[in-house]
Parts: sequence; C-alpha cells; structure tokens
Amino acid sequence: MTTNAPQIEGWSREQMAELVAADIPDGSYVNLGIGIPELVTKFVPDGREFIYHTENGLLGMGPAPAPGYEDPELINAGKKAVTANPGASYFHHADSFAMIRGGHIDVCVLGAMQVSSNGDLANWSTGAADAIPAVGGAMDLVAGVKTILVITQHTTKTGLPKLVGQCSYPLTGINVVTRVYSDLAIIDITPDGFQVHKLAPGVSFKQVCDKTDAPLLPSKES
Amino acid sequence: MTTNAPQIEGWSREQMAELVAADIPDGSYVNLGIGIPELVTKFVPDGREFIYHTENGLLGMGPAPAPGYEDPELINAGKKAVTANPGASYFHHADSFAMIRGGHIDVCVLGAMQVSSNGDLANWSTGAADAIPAVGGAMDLVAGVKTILVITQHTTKTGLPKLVGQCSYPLTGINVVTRVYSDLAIIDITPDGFQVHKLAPGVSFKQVCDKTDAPLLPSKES
Amino acid sequence: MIDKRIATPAAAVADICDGASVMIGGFGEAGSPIELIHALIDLGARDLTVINNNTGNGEAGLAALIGNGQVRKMICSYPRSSHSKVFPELYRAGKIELEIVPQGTLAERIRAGGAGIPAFYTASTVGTPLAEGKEIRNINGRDYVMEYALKADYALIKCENADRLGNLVYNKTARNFNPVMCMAATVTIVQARKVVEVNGIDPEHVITPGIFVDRLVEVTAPLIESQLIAQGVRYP
Amino acid sequence: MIDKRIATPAAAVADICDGASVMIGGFGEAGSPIELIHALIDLGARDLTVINNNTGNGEAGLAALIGNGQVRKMICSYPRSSHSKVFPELYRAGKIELEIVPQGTLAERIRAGGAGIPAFYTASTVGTPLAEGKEIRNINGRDYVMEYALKADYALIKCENADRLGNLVYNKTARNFNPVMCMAATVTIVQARKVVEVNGIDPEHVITPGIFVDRLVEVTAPLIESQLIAQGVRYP
Repeated sequence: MTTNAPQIEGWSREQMAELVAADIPDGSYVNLGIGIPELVTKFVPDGREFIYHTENGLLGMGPAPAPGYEDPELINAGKKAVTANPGASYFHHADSFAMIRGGHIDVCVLGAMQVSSNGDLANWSTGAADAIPAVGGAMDLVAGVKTILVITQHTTKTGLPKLVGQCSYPLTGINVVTRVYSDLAIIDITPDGFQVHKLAPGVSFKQVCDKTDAPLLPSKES
Repeated sequence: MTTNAPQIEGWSREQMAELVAADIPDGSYVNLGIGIPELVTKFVPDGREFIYHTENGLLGMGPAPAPGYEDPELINAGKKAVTANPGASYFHHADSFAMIRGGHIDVCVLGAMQVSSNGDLANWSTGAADAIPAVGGAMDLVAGVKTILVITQHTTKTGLPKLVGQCSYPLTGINVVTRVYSDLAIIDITPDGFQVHKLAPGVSFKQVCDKTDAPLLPSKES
Repeated sequence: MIDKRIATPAAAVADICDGASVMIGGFGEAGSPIELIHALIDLGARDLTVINNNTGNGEAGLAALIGNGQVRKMICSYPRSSHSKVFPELYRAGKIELEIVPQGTLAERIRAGGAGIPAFYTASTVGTPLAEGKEIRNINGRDYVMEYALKADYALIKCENADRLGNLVYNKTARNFNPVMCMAATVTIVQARKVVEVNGIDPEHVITPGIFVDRLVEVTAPLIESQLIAQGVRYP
Repeated sequence: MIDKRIATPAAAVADICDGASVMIGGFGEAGSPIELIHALIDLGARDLTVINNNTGNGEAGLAALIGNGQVRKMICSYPRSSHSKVFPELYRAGKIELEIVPQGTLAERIRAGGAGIPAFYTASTVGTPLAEGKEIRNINGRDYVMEYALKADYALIKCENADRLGNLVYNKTARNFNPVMCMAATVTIVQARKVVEVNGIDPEHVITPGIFVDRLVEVTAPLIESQLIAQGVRYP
C-alpha cells in the first residue's frame, strides 16, 4: 500500500457510470445515490429501459426539467428538481420505503467512504466527534435493495484506500455490497473477499493491490 | 334468573337502534356491525352528521342503492350493495384497518352472543365442535375502536342470559365493551360491573336482574 | 421496452406448480379475479395454500377452485357466508385445512410481507383463542400479540385499468386486499378490465405502482360472481 | 355539519403548548407547511420535540422555528443539507438534542403510530451504531431490529386540495411524510392551497381520508422555501 505514489490514470467518473449501467438488466427498478451514481442515467445501453425510484416518493423519475420549468414540489432525494416520465407514480414515504425494504427495487448504486472485503459499507459518517450524523435513506437502501453496487474513487483525495479489510468508519450496513466500480477496477465481493472482475485499461493488478487495504484476488479470467 | 318466564315487552329493535344513535356525538366516525346495528343509520338525530366506515375500504358509506343501480364492486362489510356519500374515499384493507387499529374510528356498534360484567365480548363463535370458525374484522374492531357499543336482545331465543359474569363462548376481546343496549335496558360496564343506565318503559330493575347472569347495579338516578 | 402484458389468463398462470402459495384478491365478489382463478382450475395445480378473506361463493371462482380439490389449506378471516357451501362441506369432512386470521391482522400481515417487515405487534386477538400459542408482549402498559408477515409465491389480482408498466387503479371497494397482495407475492398476476396507454393513468391517481406487478392480462368483460350464483353456474 | 375549516393559521395552531411533540410534513421544501410553522413561531410555544426528515433550510420555515430556540429535540434522518446552517450551529453548541432515525424507519415508525402497531422489526441498521441498545431478533435466519411506533401531539401538514371533511390530495413529491403524519398525530392541522367543494375530490383519488384530519386552513399562495432562501428572508 502506497499513499504517495503518482496518480494512476484509470476510468473517468463517466466511464465508471457507463460500466455500472452496462451491468444493469433491462427493465430494472433502480435507485441512484447522490453524486457519481446520478451519471448512470446518461449511459443506459440501447434497447434497455430502467425505471428510476427516488425514495421521497416517485417511481418513474425523469431528467432535470428545462430551466424555468422546475416545480419546487417535484424533486428527488437529493432535493434537486426532476421530472416524471410517462407511467410514473407518486406515493408517500412509508409506501416508498416499503418498495425498498420489501426487496422490490432491483439495483441501488451508492457512493462509499469505505467498503470492506465482506461487503460492509460505510458511507454516512466519519464518526468524527464534531460530525453531525446524517443517515437519510442509506441504511434502508442497503438493507432492502436486492443488489447494491458501489461506485467510488479507489482511494480518498489524500490517497487512503477505500477498500479495506474492516471499515473504520461507522457502518451503513453489513454484508450488503455486491460489486465495487472504482476508477481502477471492477471488484466483486466474494466469499473469499475482494476479487478483481475487470481492470481499467493500463492499470495493473499490482497497482490495484497497492491501493487496496485488504487481500485482493486476481480476475478469474487472468 | 328465570328462563321460562313470559316474554317482557321492552324496546323494539328500532327503538334500541334509536337509543344508540342518540348517544353518538355529532361528527363521529362510526362502524356498524351486521344486523340490528345497521338500523342506527335510520335514527341519526336532527343536526348531527355521522360518517360511516366499512372495513372493506370505504369511508362515507351511504344507504343501499335504488334497485337496479347496484354495483357488485361497491359493497359493505356484509357484502351488500351500498352507495358512497359526497366526500367519501376508497382505500385498501391495510389502510382501512389502520383506521380501526389506530384508534381513529370513534364508535363501533356490534351485536353480541355474550357480554361479561368486565366488558369481555363474545360474538364470533359458539365454540361448538362442528362450528366453522369465522371471525372477520370483529377482533380488530373491538381492539381498536375508541368506544364499543353492543346492541342485542337481553337473552337468547331460548331465554338464556347474554349478560354474564364470565363468557362461556370464545372471546372476541377482553374489557372492550362500554355500554350494552338491550331490549330491556341500557347497561353500562363499570369498574363495579354491570350498572343499569336506563330501563325500558314498563320494565322493572328486578325483571332485568332476573334475566342477567351476573350482579347488576341499579341506575344512579334511581 | 417494458411490457408486462400476456395474451391470456391461461398463459399468465401457466407456471403455478403443485404446492404453491397463492394470494387471491377480492372481498366477496368485489375485486375477485374470476378469470385468473378459472385459468388456475384449468391448469389443475394442486395442494395449494390459498390466502383470501373468504372461501368463495356458489360454485364458480374461488369456490370452484376449492371444490375442485386443488386447495390444501385456506388462510382467511371469514370462511362462511350466505352463499358458501363448498368450503364448509370439505372442512367438515376434514379434507381442507383452515388458518383463521382476523381481517385486520390478515391485511397487515400481507402488507408487512410486501413491505419487508418480518413481524409486528397488534392488540387484536389478545385474550382470545386466536392468540393461543403466540408471543404476548407488554408495550407501554398494554398487551400485544406478535404476528408474522405473510408472503406468497403468486398473487391473482383484479383491477379496473392498467398500463403496460403494471400501474393499476381499481373500482371502488374492489380495491380491498388487492394492493397489498400485489406487494407480497413473488409473482403478481393481474387481470385488468382495460389496458390503457402508459400516460392514461395520472401519476397522482396510481394505486398500485407497476413495480409490484409482473404479469398483466386484459379481461374486458369479467364474470360477475353474483350473476353466476343466480344462474347456478358451476365451473368448469 | 362537519366543517374542519379554521380561518387562520394562527387560530389553527393556537393550543400548541410548551413541551408538545409536533410532526412537520415535508421533505426539503416539498410539502413543507411554512405558514403553519410561522404561526407556531408567532405563538412562541417552546421546548418542542419536532419530527421532520430534515432540519430546515435558510432562515424561514422549520429552520426559523429551530433558530428561534423553540425546539428542544429534533427527530430526523438527515439534519444536514446545502442550505442548513441554523441546526448545525445549535447542535454543535449543545443547545438542541438530536435523534437520528433512518428515513425508512422514520416513515414506518410514524405509519405504525398511526396504524396502531406499537412496534415492528426491520433489517435497517442491523450491525450499525444506530442499532446499539436496541433489541435484535432473528426471524427466519436473518437479524432484525425492533423499532417502536412514533406518535405526536400535533402534525402540521401541507396539501394541495382539501374539502371541509378533511379529505386531502397532494402535489407530486410534496406527498412524502404528510399522509403518514396525518395518521400519527392526536391533532392534525392542515394547510391547503385550495379548499374545494365536498364532491370536488373523486373518492378514488383521495390520498388522506378526512378521518385523519382535525383542522384545515386555506393558504392560497404559500411561501416557497427556495425563493425565501434566494431572497435571504429571515422569519420573523
């Protein structure tokens, strides 16, 4: 593990989002976290239709409205103005989280502060003494959605690994993450721990190992 | 207690229903059981408005439709054709019983097989070996509605008391009944047991005692 | 393109196997998916566990499914009614099992199944024979019974209008158990009186969002149970 | 005649006492009953426990209520947002209590409060710091946390249209917590953009049946939080 090595050129945020989108089956009901996950909507493969759920009460969420057409009462979970696609439906918060908790949402794409090799996720608090805890819907999403995909830079801005043997930050959920899409690699959570599914072009297995704070298995194909 | 005494002339079914209606405050949300309780709608005092709830998913239930105007999908809990009053709303069964269980219905008027002096109600099964148990919504109603009023003949068709020290039939709920309207008297369930609130004209306290299988306190006014 | 439409009731129910658990919507005849039930009779799957508030009337629909010997166990609140005779005969003959659940507990158990709530507490049945053997817990001075969620392999549902995404609206008190059953089944099969365009249902008026629906069949003129009873119709 | 209308927000909230628990609908600015909140600020009741998903934005509405020192404790899922500064300052200064509840658990606890379910189990928070001290129960091989119902003395609600009986419909994602809060409060106070005739809302489209509503005020042109923030408006 090195924290001072020169920056490795991996996938961009858009490329990571495109890789996530490519892995989501046609007809899936999808909930996207705030930040990079939101980019997934730009890369839906031809011939596929995803239906977006936003936990504040809308199924069939569409893109942001044209400027001037915002409705302050039509927003997403990030409190940004959105639209409703044809075939959308509105519902209250208890019904919305019934969809989540009841296992009806197929895929949730979330950011991460840390992911452990057994699929634990930490993405809501640094646990710092002066931090104001704020969890939102993250704990419900990871506990209820069928498949949790994480999209994240492989390391923090200061170069610390986000893929770790055990999370040091307060957990969002245990054994919940299926796959991590980082700028360096797509990594599966397997019963044996982290396993590379695919490396970014020009990135070596050793480079990913160096930036991962847990044992890493090579791709089965390699 | 006598079971072979000559029939005492008390209140009619309509008079019992009228007495119940007179005791329900204006603006109440009311659920009426099948049978005599249904007659309450005919005796709403002038100036009062009750809103009727039927547990199969309608608030604002109106009277039976004119012949030929029945909709097989607009029925009450007794599966009879009804109408919807202006200001009605439809909802599903879980929401309907949330109204009941959550204490939002003010008054429920039910029939009874037995009522005990501490307010236990038995009205769903004789417990006979060959009886097919069928409880419907009665247990939810008695557990959830704020005030449970019972309207019943004072004795069974064979003259057996329905007001008893302890119910011999399987219970619907414990400590749930507030007041019983029989053909002979209005009787409150008090911490001290059955207490006459009002006697039917021409009926004596002793006559009611004779037909009640538990101690009975006289009316406070008498 | 997401399209949950299937051509016929027979095709919609074709994979229901012996031993399956099946929620069937409706309260009495209101909201009862008769054509889907008849398709299930034609299919012949046996040893079913059926969840419905009642046990059917006359000799069509749910009563016919029971009468045809396909149901091993009924979970319901009220197996008697003025026109039910099929179930009582089988029950007295010991040929069908019965689990009685109070109507509100039944609705809430199904809703819990759909909402990912494995168990909850309710005051209903406390002190009655239906609470026997169940866990009682005192919360804030009152006793409550613990009840478990109820799920099923399939739900058979009737609605009024639907779109190809599975968004549903119902007709009046035909709503009853249908929306919660849509949530609680692995495979939810719906018969709609009319399939409308995708923007044909206002998003504010959708009662069952499409996420809870898997298969959709248009049945434009559904049978009416009370008419079948009046005509003495016996299915098949 | 049942008529739940009250002339002014001030009259509608007039009996809220010091120490009351108050659910406030809305998610961010969508569905936030600003005029009722401002009436509560004018009233001056203190030592309140407030339940809302957030802690307000800018210096109007909920943020102003908090900033005015009237709130002893917040129960919410997400007390941070891009425009929230009032709560963080008070929290860091130790002048306000905070109970963090995951958003789905918050919604379900409120729904349970309204539905007469005193407690339920959920998988959310298992293995996290938010499950500490709570009862864990294994059901069918999975661990769940027991959560208690949440009720309040009052609910302040914003809707789109209402009738005098208290039937309500909402505008798009302004629905959010409002319908379940209507169910869970002893006294539910609603501001409606428009009060319509009693037959002006189709019974099939009612979202909150009138049984859950106690008081109703028409506020035809409600303030919009994001505009207040942009204009730097500070209440009072």
